[in-house]
Amino acid sequence: MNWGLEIAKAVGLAVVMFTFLAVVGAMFGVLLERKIGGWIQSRLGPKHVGPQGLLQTIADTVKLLQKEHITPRAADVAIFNTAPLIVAVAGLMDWIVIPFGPTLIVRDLNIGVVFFAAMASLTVVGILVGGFASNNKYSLLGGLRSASQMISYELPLAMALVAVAMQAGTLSTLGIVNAQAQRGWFVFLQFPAFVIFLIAATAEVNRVPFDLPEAESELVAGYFSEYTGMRFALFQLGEYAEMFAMAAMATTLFLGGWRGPLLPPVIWFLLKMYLIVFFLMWTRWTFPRLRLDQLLNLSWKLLLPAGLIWILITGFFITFF
Amino acid sequence: MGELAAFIILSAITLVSAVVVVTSRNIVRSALSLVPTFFGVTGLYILLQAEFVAGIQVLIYAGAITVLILFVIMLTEGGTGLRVRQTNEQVPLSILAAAVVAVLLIGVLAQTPWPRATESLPQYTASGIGEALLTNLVLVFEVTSLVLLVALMGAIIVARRER
Amino acid sequence: MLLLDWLYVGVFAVVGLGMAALPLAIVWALAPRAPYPQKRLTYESGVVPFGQAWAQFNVRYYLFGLVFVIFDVEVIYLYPWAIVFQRLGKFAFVEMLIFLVILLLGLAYAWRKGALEWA
Amino acid sequence: MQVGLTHYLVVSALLFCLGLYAMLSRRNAVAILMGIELMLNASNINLVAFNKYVAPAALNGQVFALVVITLAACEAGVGLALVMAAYRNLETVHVDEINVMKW
Repeated sequence: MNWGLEIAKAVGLAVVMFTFLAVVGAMFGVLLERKIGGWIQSRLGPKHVGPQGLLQTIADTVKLLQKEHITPRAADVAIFNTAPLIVAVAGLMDWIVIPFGPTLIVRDLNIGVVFFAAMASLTVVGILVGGFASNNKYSLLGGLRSASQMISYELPLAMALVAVAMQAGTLSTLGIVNAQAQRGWFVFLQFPAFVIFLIAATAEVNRVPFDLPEAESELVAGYFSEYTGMRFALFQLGEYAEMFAMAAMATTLFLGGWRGPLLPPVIWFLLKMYLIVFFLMWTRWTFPRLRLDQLLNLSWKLLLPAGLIWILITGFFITFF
Repeated sequence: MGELAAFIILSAITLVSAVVVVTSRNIVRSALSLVPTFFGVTGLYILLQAEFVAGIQVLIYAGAITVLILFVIMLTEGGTGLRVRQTNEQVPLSILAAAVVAVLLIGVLAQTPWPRATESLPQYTASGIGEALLTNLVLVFEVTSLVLLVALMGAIIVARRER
Repeated sequence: MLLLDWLYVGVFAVVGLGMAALPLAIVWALAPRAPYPQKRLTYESGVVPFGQAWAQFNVRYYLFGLVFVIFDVEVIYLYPWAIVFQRLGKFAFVEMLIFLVILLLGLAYAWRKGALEWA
Repeated sequence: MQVGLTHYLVVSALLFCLGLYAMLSRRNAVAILMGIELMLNASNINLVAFNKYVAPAALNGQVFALVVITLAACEAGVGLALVMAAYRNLETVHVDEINVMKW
């Protein structure tokens, strides 16, 4: 076991994976969102920069790279700077367990699903601390509200993951995809878990209709109202990376991962992932924003009991049939 | 060789961030440096081939308990950001006490001849934990759910304003 | 094998931190720094900020955090049960049924006692 | 030089003493709770280390570590509920100021 070689391979793979994510996830994702938003509202998305506005996000990134970082006077500078790092790294770490193809997975952790849930729960710490460190009433409240929303939706997410792990009999994502090969896609077998997973995933990444904490009409800009320039972009990078990770996880758990008749595995995986990303973006422009108490009631009083009961039903069917 | 290097790095991360937790003036900074402590301990669990316990440690400790501690800090006087004296007057005494306990513990640990087991632990223990929990440790399993129920009810009664 | 898996996790964390800090370093190098006091005032939609940032919120945030911790801890026992119960047969399912019923009681109690109410 | 059992026991002893120091010397109740969390983590390291080096046949050490994590979460929940109640009634979180029994 040559540790040096393994570390070099790991570093190379990490750099490749993160540039792919930063480019496809953040840059292309933002552009896709604005284009789809435009199309849904029958207006054109960004058109001016580059052909069909393709270079729009690159222009934004260059602009961000030389914008000044304003640190509020009474802010706690050390924590103020680490919060976006936590959110960005947590968003990027989900991708270790996601299988793009039969061999195209960074590492097939034996507890892949638990690792994915753990990384998703780390973002809350970054958001809370970011909101507190900027020492601004609005970002403090926004941080608290956003954190209470995200923790409320972590439970239904965990219930959906448990239901899929029960059906597949393993926690590793590769194992789940192979299990779906024999038993058929889990979207049919586990449809309630799929619905719960999608709703919880939308809420976990703070997207409409669950993006109240940073709603313009509510609290200035929620937890990142004091963040300017590239630090704000890091928060966005973390959230977009996590949105794509949720979509990729939904594909792995429910839509049979890379399995598909004709096309090569990776193409199938990306197709299904972008289908779910399109669904997430589609809901953004069509659903009204939920009030915070409706949003929390939906999670605690509907999704969590439904998730628990669905686990019991799945257990009942698997043991007795 | 690699394992020794990993052990040294991980225990260094754990102990250094634990020192920051213990001695930091700013309560939020000490709460935030709990997270690298828990990551260091997670790494130690991986070296001890306890992968599921490591995953749960990150999920529960770094994800849930730290969030709860940060919530309470923000809801109580931590939010005021006042520079309040964080340590009481027994600091030298408590340093002495902690040092004495440390010396005693390490002295005892180094001497006792721990029985060495011959067979080795399986690589992946998640399913092993499940079987152990559900077959011969069933009582532990059911009593823990009662403990969770009682803790939930007690904490709600204590924290809620008497309406 | 296990150490190798998590070696990748460690390296990904370190490289991720480095790649996330890279743009911050570029901005630190490139961007202008002209912090005069007015610019560094905390932003309160144009109004000059008064008072400290701390505002007394009531205890509902803590109650949501508490109920979350209790149910997140319950997930510890769901994962191992989920991957093993097919082999263990009926009594494993009955055990988990008792476990989940007790915890649904906890959720009902929190619901009844208003711990989940936002108002 | 292989990483033996005593390495882990020494690290967990040091972590335990750091937690003990925090409990003895901090005024803020939340900081004391953090000290308790450090001590519980130290005991978890011992449990898992014994499970690998001394009794690897049955996974009792790791299951017990999970139970300790559960109880640590319950303890943190109830302890912080007490802190919230103390803060609401006595307007302070510092333990040396909470010395007035209700008369």
